[in-house]
Amino acid sequence: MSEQFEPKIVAFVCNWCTYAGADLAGTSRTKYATNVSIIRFPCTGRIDFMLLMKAFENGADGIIVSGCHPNDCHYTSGNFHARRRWIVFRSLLDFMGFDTDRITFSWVSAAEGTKWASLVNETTEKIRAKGAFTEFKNLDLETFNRLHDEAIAK
Amino acid sequence: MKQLQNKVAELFDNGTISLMIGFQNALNKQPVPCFITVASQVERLIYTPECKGNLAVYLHKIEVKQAKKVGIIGNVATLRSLIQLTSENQLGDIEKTVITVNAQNEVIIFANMDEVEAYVQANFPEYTDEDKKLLEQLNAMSRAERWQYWSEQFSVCVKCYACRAVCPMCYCPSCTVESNQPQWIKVSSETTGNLEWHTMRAMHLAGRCINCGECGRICPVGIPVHLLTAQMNKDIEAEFGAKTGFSCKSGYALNTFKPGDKEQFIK
Amino acid sequence: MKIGYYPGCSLEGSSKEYNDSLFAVAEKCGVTLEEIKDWSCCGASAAHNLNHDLSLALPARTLALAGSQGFAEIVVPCAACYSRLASTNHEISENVTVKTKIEGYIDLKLTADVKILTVFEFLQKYIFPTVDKHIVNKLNQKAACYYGCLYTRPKETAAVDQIENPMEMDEVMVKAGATPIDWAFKTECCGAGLSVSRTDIVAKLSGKILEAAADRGAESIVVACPMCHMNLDMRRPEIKKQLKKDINIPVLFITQALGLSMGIPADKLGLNKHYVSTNKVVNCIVKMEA
Amino acid sequence: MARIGVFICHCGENISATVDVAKVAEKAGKLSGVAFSVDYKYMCSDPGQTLIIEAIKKHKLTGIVVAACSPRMHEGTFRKAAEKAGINPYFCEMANIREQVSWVHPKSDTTTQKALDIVRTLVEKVKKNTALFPIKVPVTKTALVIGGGIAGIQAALDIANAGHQVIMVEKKPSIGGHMSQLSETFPTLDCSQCILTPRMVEVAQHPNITLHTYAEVESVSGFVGNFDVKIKMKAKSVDYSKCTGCGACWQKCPSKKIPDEFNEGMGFRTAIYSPFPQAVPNKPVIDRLNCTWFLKGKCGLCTKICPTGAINYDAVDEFIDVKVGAIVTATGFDLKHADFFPEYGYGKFKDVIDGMQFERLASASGPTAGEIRRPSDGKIPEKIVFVACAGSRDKAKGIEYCSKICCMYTAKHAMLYKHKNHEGKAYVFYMDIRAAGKDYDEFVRRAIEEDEVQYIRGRVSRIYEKNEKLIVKGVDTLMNGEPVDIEADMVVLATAVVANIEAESLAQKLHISYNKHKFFAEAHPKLKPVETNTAGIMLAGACQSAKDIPESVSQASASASKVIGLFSSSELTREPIVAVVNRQAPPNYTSCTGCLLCQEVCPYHAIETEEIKDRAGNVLKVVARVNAGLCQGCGTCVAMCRNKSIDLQGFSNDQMLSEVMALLNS
Repeated sequence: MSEQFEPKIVAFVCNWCTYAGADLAGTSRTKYATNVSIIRFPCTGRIDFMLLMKAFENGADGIIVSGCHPNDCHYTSGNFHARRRWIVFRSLLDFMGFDTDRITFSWVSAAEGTKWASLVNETTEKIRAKGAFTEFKNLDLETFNRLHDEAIAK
Repeated sequence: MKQLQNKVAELFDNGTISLMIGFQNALNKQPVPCFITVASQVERLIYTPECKGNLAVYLHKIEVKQAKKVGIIGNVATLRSLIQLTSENQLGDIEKTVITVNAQNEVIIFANMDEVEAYVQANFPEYTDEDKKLLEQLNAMSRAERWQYWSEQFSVCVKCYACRAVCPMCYCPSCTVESNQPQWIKVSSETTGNLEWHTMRAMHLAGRCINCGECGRICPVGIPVHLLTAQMNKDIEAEFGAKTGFSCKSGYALNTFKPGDKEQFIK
Repeated sequence: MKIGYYPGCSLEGSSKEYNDSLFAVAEKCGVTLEEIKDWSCCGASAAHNLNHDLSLALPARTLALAGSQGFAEIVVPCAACYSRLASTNHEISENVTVKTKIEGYIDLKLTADVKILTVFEFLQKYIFPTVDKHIVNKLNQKAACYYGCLYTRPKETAAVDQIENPMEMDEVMVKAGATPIDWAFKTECCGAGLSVSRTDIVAKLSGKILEAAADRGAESIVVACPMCHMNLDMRRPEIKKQLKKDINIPVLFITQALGLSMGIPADKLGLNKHYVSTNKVVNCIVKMEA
Repeated sequence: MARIGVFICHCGENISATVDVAKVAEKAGKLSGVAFSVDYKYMCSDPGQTLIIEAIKKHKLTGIVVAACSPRMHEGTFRKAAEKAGINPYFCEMANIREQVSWVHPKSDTTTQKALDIVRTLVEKVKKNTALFPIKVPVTKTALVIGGGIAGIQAALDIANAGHQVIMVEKKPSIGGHMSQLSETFPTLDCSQCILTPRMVEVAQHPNITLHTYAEVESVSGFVGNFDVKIKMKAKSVDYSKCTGCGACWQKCPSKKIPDEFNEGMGFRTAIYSPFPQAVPNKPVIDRLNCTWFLKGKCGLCTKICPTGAINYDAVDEFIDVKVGAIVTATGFDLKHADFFPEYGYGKFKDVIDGMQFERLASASGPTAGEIRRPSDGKIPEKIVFVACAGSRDKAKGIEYCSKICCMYTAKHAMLYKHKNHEGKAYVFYMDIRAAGKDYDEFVRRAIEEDEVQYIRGRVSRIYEKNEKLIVKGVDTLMNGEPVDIEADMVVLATAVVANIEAESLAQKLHISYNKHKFFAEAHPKLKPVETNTAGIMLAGACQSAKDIPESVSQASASASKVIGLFSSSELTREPIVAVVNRQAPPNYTSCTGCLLCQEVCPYHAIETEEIKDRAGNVLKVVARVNAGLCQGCGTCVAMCRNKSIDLQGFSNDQMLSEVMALLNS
């Protein structure tokens, strides 16, 4: 049997809640999938949607975006602003037919080490089931082939 | 037509304006923008329903800014641009005289932005039937079909940035798409890069675009890019009840929030 | 502009005089009320103790009919009916799922939103503008306005501004030239729920109300609720036993009181239909010189 | 050309047990730009740090990545080490391969690979790092205390005694606040004024405290350490430099029938007045709304009488500007007032009064000289009913919260009444008795057991007058809801504690947040109870939530200590993790378009405008500028700036993008 697909997943998390939550998962030795690597931001409000696009372009199969629960933001309202942008960004992606299931948004507090662990595992499973994000990765190739075929046809 | 020309001539004579941005007939009888600086040339001015172009975009040109006293004519979409730009502090240093021609073919010269607001709010435009149809079709498609549709559209984009050049809301002196430190978007026009460019453009215009549709009209390879922002505005209005180019005071949907904003998509 | 009218059972039976006086007053001011065709029972007192859905479906049906018959507003003089219709309206407008469920039961659409007017809202809105030129008498007396429970609770559907100290009827009585008294029993319970089953309790509760009114020197009690009226007017013998004293303050419907001040004859207002004689009121009327 | 050093820590066995540290070190050494890489047992230990310092010097490293525990743990440690070695501390980054790798994954190649990925990511980040320098903000060592109640007084004294200047602003003619109105204080029953007035005098005489009574804060700008405050000095119509407070004027003033605020309307005062005998300063102001001179232009008696010619009818409101480094808000509370309880006849029946009015009746300095008499006829009540939770914990009244002090002062009131009228009967209607505090429950027990105050657990539905008596209709829930009617001579309502009526407008001036009941919001409900979200502004007393005296005083001292801490150095050092608006060559000067949409997103109002001028001083354009003193570095503005004109130091676009690229491209 062929070995199972191991998705690459990038997690964009805020320093004060989710990053600390991930640390807690560590200190309490909670084991979880190796597929997710964290990039640390001061606040979810700092997370630029372009970074998500770049992550996909560079081969991410899935993305986790996570920060403080509403009203717990270290900067009082960064996560509220982030949430609004996500709402708009998601509806744009959806309108473009982009597979929004590849992005998991979540609130994970500094006390929710176990939530972080299960979030990582669930996301990994979900993305593994979906398979590699070839839809995006192969865009340029497909375009090339299509134009090529058209040229041949002419 | 005569009425318009006389009124504009008047504006020149009493020194209200030193530059008039309007339309004239090109040789092919298509209306094209024209810039008039002396009363004697006003007979070049025309204004017909075909004059769809959004002249507000020229207000960012340094020559126009320098002219200071500027007259500008346009349809509701253009007026909405003026409102939106005012709310974004972009027209501070221009003494503008705003002119439009209403359905009854009367020339209206607005005394101030409040009047412009009132007029816009009274004649707030619907989406064109064509756009409505397209949006419906797209929304009716399955996700995969939409992805297919757009990736094919974007695959032919040549990154000429005409969509940006024609947009009155794209006034940044330097655009992120050209930034190379860091290099956000590939210079060459590959589909992924093109998709990123159009995503970014749509996000930057979401909640600011005033639906003039120029970007779609101008695209040399016929990508209906205006649908992206049109859809965004629809969603934003539905979600947050914010209208663009509606009032100089009404804020920007994406620099504010409500504690109760929906979040059922967040785990 | 036609105004809908929902009599409910009481105004066709026990409180006919309420109905008559309302129409008499309206007629005098040239306002026409049009009865909602095919209205059904509001389910008061029974339905909401038995089956919640039923208690919504019954009033909902009437509301749907009113909507489909093109009424933007309906007058509901009976406090119990008002309470049922108002709370139904509240619940279906708050909760879409309930709404659709109920629509399923009654097989009608609850599209139009129909405004439900209490009798005093109606008077305020449609009678007051023209009433002054019709007022010929001064009800020269102290009146105790009694609101009871159904207009004043729950908070969400209360028909009055201050649920603990409503003033709406007092304002009407001032128009009628009476002096509304300030008293503490405006919203006490008259025992309506037990009107038939436990007359002893009714006597006790209504007795307190009558006594309080008497203590504050009221010469008449004014109500806008058939149940209140029934208890305060009809249960005097029991109340007499309870209080060991005889209190014969007449109890009028708000529309009757206003009607008197408008010079409408007592019998047309159904003042002869009461247990406690209303002569005391009629007698202290003072003609106003034009 | 970057020369990065990578230092892989074993953390004893903690990392090396599951991650092949040697391999990571070896692979990391091959990364472009990495000039040195090594693994070691304990990087955070002294030898470990020395190893780093030596390596930096020896290999002329331009930046380092320490792959060890979480940066939340040791970032500081290693940044110091980098600094010791002579490079800017912000050229040090940490790769978290313990909490987020070795502790959560089994020993395997993938685990090692993940550790390497993270190291690579941080190597790419550190390449893009720039030298950052702590932001120094000068601190004006003067504190502004808003409100002269007990909280304000305590805070002011603590700060002043620590040797710092304090400016106190009180809107009333005298400081003292609500506490000066109280009779005795629970749970000790010592006289309120006896313990308060010495403090008031201390404030007035303290060399470090400048007191402005009859004054209000007009506007506040600036930021921590550097607030500019405009204070409105309301026209007192009396020249305090001349006035000796002899009192001749208020003894002679003819308009004597003005309801006395200090006695809660149960006594009278004159038009020129000092609110109470022990007022500080004990000098009068003229109440222009009630003074015959200002109403009719006649009288002028006080001018004739005043021996020092201090009266000045032409005085006008004046404004002074002060510079302060910190602000303590101690604006206190109000009590919910009349027409709130139509069912209780409050404001309708003379003998239904609120708790503060009872305090005045019970106070020796009050209108009845301490005898508890009915306002209506001055009779001594034989039966008195106290209603706790009059409005508090009552959704229908829109106040869900507990007013906290009522249980205690109601017990106190009942006690005081019983002590003065042994024959009298006192009843208390209550929901729950909340007497959690030192000696508090004992106090309530005493009221019940020794003073035989009758406590009835239940609410009052209605109060009305019936032949000279007040009928209190209630219910006793401990007697299966048995209705209780009490014929009382007097009723005291423990009306809800609500926020100061001007709280909202002040909060907006200060840019501090407040809850839906207009009580000011603390920065963190548990761990930052006296700070606000605006750095440099503290909270003291009941302006934050209902509080009794001990609580207000301790919170005041807490906020004072925060201020003193802030003043402990003449400069404030802040992490340079702040947003900056870029600069470019003319003609752009900056890519910022000045759309200023970013101003709205900033939680700290840190984004200001800046005019870019040419040499002639003509404004070329107005753009955004980040006030480094206010910016806390969340970066919300950065993510929403369309053309990336704002960037966040330490988490710049360049750094974050490099991280993403590096993580995904092995």
